[in-house]
Amino acid sequence: MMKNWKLLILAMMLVMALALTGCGKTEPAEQGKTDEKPFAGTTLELLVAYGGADKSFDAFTEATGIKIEWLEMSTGSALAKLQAEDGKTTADIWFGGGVDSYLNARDLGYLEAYKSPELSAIDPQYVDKDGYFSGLALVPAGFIVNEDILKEKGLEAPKTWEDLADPKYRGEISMPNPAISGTSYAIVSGLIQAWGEEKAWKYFEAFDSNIDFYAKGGGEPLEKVGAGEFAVGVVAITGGTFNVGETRPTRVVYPQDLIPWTPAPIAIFKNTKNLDAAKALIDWYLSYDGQNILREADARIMARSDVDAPEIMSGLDKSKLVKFDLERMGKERVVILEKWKGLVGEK
Amino acid sequence: MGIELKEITQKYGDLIAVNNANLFIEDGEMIALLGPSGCGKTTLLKTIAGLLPLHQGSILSNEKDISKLPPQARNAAMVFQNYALFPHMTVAENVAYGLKINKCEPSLIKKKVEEILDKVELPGLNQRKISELSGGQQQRVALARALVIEPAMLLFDEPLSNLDQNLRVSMRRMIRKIQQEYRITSIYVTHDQEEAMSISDRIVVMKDGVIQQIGLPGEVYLKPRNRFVAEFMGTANLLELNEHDRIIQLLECGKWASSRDNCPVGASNNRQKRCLLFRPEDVEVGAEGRFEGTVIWHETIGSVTRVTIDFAGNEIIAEIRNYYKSGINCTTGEKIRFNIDLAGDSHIVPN
Amino acid sequence: MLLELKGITKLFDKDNGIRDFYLTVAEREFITLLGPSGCGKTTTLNLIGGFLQPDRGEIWIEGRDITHLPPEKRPVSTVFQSYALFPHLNVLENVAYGIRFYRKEKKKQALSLAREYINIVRLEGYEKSKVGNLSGGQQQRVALARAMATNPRILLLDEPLSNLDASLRQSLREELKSLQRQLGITMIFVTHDQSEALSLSDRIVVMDKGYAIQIGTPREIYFYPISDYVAGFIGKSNILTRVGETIMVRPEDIKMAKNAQGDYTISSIIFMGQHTEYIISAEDTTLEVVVVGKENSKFMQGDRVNVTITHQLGQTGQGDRFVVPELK
Amino acid sequence: MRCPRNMTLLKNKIIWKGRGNKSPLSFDVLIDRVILFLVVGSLLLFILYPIFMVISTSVYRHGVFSLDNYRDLLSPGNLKLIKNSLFVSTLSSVLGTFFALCIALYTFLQKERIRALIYRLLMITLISPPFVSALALIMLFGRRGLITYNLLGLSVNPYGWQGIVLLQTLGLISLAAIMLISTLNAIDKRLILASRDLGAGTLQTLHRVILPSIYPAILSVLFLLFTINMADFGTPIIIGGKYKVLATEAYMTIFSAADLGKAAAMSVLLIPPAIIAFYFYRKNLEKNNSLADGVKALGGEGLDFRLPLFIRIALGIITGLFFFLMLLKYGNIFLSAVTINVSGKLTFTWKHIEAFQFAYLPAVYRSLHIAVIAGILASVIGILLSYYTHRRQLPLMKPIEFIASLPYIIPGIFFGLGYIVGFNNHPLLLTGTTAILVLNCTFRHISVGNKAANAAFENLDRRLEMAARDLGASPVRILTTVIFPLLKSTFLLSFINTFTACMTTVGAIIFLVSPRNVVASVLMFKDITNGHYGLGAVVASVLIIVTVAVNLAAIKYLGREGGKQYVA
Repeated sequence: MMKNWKLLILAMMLVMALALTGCGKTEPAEQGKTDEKPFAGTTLELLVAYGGADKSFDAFTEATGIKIEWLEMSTGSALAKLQAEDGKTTADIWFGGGVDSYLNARDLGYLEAYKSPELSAIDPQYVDKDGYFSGLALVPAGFIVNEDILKEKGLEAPKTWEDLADPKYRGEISMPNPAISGTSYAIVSGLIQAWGEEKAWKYFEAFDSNIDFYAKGGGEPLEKVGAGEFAVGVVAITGGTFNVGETRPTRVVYPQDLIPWTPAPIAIFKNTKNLDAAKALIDWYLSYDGQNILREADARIMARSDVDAPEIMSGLDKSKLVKFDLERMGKERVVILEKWKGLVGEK
Repeated sequence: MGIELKEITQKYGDLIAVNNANLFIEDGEMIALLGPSGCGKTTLLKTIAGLLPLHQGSILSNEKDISKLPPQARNAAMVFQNYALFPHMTVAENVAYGLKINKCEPSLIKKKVEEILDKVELPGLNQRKISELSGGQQQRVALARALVIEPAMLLFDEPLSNLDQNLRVSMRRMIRKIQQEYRITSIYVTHDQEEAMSISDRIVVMKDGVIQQIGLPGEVYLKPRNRFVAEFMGTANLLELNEHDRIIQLLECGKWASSRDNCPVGASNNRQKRCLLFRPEDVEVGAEGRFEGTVIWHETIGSVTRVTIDFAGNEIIAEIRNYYKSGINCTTGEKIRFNIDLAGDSHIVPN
Repeated sequence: MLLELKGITKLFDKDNGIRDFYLTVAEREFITLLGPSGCGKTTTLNLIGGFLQPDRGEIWIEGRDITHLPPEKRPVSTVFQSYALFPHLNVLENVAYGIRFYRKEKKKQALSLAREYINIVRLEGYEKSKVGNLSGGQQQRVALARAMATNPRILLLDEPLSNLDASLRQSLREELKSLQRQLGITMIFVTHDQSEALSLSDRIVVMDKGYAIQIGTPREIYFYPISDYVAGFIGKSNILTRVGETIMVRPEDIKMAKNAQGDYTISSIIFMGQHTEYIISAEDTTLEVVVVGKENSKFMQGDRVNVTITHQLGQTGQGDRFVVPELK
Repeated sequence: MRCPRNMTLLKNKIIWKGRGNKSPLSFDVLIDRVILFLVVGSLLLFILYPIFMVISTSVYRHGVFSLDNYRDLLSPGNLKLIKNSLFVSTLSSVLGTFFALCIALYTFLQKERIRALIYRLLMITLISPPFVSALALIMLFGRRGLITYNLLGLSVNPYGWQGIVLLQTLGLISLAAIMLISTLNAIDKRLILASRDLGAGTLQTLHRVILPSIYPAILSVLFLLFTINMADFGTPIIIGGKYKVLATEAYMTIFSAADLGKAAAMSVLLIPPAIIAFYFYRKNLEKNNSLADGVKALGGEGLDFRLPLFIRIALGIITGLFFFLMLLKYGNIFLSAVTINVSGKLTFTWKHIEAFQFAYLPAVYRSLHIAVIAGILASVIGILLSYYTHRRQLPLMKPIEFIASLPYIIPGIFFGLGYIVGFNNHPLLLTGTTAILVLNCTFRHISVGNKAANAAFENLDRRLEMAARDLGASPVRILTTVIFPLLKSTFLLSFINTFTACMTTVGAIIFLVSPRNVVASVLMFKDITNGHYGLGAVVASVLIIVTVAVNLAAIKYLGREGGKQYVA
């Protein structure tokens, strides 16, 4: 009896010791076994806000030998966490999401500048000029509609942003809170940049009166529209958005007047202990092969001009894309969101 | 209120807690249910109160069957071992509870509560919390709470077992006094024979759910029906009667004849073993005693000294009064002489 | 002296604790602390055992101050009220516990020693029993064996018999006393039962409200109580006031004789088996009389009797220490 | 005993005087000190320090001391939040307590077997990952709910304060009912007998004796529910729609505005009501304990106690309805795991389970791992704390014990925030490690084990330890040979409680996860807020099944040990 207890206590002390020390350790990077894969065995941690990106990770690991651990986290949350942790995240790479958060993180000094040799093939519009982040793809904003519900309510699918402010859609629209969703913020900021402050805010006021409440995650409108809780969702248009239509009566609609967008960026965290591997990852994802594989994982218009737009996105009229000043978008974030909050109140 | 129990049997699952109990309690009588723990006495009490559903048999009150009545209709009040006072009420509220339930006038309640608290010698404690009272005081509150509704029947469930010895003696006198004053039919459950003898009119001795004997305190003490009762009712010297040599010895002492008629030993064909019972006070220690034994133990409790004597392989307990002055030597291992007074009270019981 | 308590004071609050307590205990002595609940007797025991630290005063054993020694280092052992046997251990393990930790014996040796103590208390065959399955009397013996197994210089017993049936109490009382005599163990015994105290002790300490009221042999205590409190606590007593003096008489020291013109009338009879209690009253006095044995059959309720007092306390010339408080 | 056979036993007198001369710091005493130091030190470091860090974060803005964060909080918009919080919490707590009382009474009056059954069911319904109730509500009773829309053809908007109140009420009924049943069982049955004996009928007895006896417990339950509801941010996030409460906003402030100072200030604001509620809870509990003092249950006796029929029916309906709703909830979770909701119609799919298999298994293992370690640590520390505080009665332990109870009463977000700001620097750099999750889970639940141990110690004869000491055992020996063996069932009880809580917790650890140490409950939360309801439902199902299995195993083990102490 007593012996058992001694053993148990011993075991518990061991457990305690393990819990406190063992788990914190990172596996030491193994020496490169072959010249082709100098980082084989290294593990990189990714904070991911790029729906479907995980499907490309196996291909990446196969190509480079670098293993990936990842966590899906909206960029807003990730930025908040970075701040709370004083930039000391254990993650190495930030993958996708809203560019505004990247701009903030850059200004806070959480990011490592890196200009990949592959950048030559990429439209500079998508890339930070000092190399703090690079664009992986283009994410346009648009609508998803539930055909059943529209039919039931006798509604047309909205065609333009103006349409959304029509009172006939009252209570039938779901859009994420721009404070949380990068896409939503890109819409707000994009409309302001395209229409000018006055027109945009006037529009938002009308739009807001159609909204019951703003969703608290970027993916929420997709599910709610799919399940028929709402007729129209304001969303980022990616492969995932089209995928909903495979099982549900939904359809993607590109606004005919303006298409706000954001680049899906990628960046290295300053705190990384695997800088070279991280650079290798960025190089790979910006490479022709990487971009193609990523496009397969989630259908998007890729940043590389030599990679074709996916089939399902062929309907996108690139000329309608908002001419975006990303820097301005980042700088105005606090002010815009403050004003937004004043406008929508508690929603 | 006279109460009659007819062929009552109570079971818990397969366990028979009370087995075919028959008892008649006179109006105003105090009955003690006496027995070791687990003998069924508390079960019987709760059955009478209606707190346990009756398994078999019937309970009559003044020849009216009350077996099916719910407890609140039986007009009985119970005093519990741990008092069962309501901890969220004051002394006065506890006592007033039964009256309030029966929708008494507030002014009348107040008067009655005061009166009864005086009676149990607890005046002035009305507003105390229960937790602020000593054990003895709590017991009095419990008594007052039971008395105040003027029940036809008072039921006591080992009410004094949590109290100190001295308090117990004074409390039992109070209970007896009040019971006699109000002439309430009462049933008192206890495992303490002294308490039973001092408090009750009649004693019901129980064992294993079976009533062993019903009688006046003197009867159960002096004329126990069996060995169990004899031993339970106080120190008993019991000599088995199948050993002829000792019986002859006893017969020789000359005093045997008078009690012989009670139980003709010689003529006994009965296979059942029998014992001769005598109490320590029947043994007279003195130099002129007829028998001789060896002292194996003695202890003095105040003015009484008890001596355990080894008498031909049997242990006999004797009592000596004022040992220090008597000049008797009870040193362990010494021989001692004694007489057994078999006149009158000695008794033969089945083994 | 084996044990000396020198002016121990330990107060929990105004009303609870012991005050200025002196006691010396000789080798092989059996001392009883007697008093009602709350009088401080268990506190005293716990102070000796080391479970409490006194506010003031010292405790010495065999000429050494142990006041600040922790319980596990004191040469005393306690038999607790309700025994405090370890429910998760069997009888043998319970008894071996102290041998292992106090005497620091190896486990095997401890178990074999424990067996011998179990034999002393006659529990052979119960070694492997769970203590929860034993009867009260058996548990009591285990507790005794466990306490003795550390070879204590003093054995402390805290109401060890109070949880037992009356008849079992009687027989264990005898066993305890004979064990003490034969093994020569010094014992300090706590009880509120006066008959236990009188029958077992070499000396009795009568306690009240934290004070030791009287210390003496059972005989001294019973026959020469120092106050009415002691007299009342030990046995019953009648207080009588006669011309100029107050005396105390034990109920059994009053002899009654039937007399049609007697001063007293028997107002109540309570038959108690071995004795019978009578309440007799005259115009201004009520006496309690106890008749032991068979004389009881002579008296009936309502009989008139005369009384003779065969022994009394408080009479001049007797040298008795009885001090009577003011009477109404 | 008259004839000891071996007198030599007593002749080998120990030279006891030598014993006292040993160095006072013997090995055992040293170990004892080390354990004490570890317990106290860890409590200060992992509870007091993070709490202090949150408060200090809230009063510093850009490195300068300022009360701006608090000033901002007093804006009308934020006052509205406080008002909202108080409103829904009060309403949910009162309703929750009321229904729990009905269920507890109903259970109390049933026969032993049914009573045990209801109790078991309540125990199982305790195990509920957060947010899934909200999810079930939306799916069943929402705008396209299976019941409201498909069966009844209604389109009900579940978003708003009504939804929050409904879910918070339902969510805590099990916990409250279990607590109340325990108290009802602890009532001295003789009180009920006495009352009836004195002429009171069953209804009168209920009204005048039973309810007043458990009144303190009712109050404590009420306060406890209030505290939990105040700190609940998950339910309002999912079902609140535009109705916002303080806890939600604290969460959103961090995750959208990344304004730690303001979020810290908001969570500090949640503390006073929690502390006040806790104070009443404790005060009432103490009173309750003194009431339960000296209680002995009457074993085996069939207590004949029947309330009037209409009351019995009402109680029965409430109980039945509750369990029906629970059935719907769990059924819905399991159903959602294998279906897809198309405009309110369900289609079967393996998709979610496949998705789960690939990505989530490591997180589930990690959850298990963390919950087991935290369960053991929290129970051991809780018991030790109780031992040092109440049995050894060491000075200054009472305040330490209060510190240990803080994480339980303060909102989870607050505690998580404290860890993230407290442990992001050397030498206390724990960011992103599994250790930080283990520590957070452990110290958040110390007070569960501590309370269980306190209760166990109450029932454990103090003389047992006195006897052990008397027999020469040092404090450490007493721990290993008496305390731990006797508290085995307490340990197990505390272990399951902590384990269950850790498996399903989100609030406190949502800030602490990183790619390397993410756990299943957080993934589930992310899925649900991102609208991947099917995947969320799979994770929820797995969590429920694993936790229920562990609970059942523990109950079975306890049953074998003969421990009747399995009461929450």
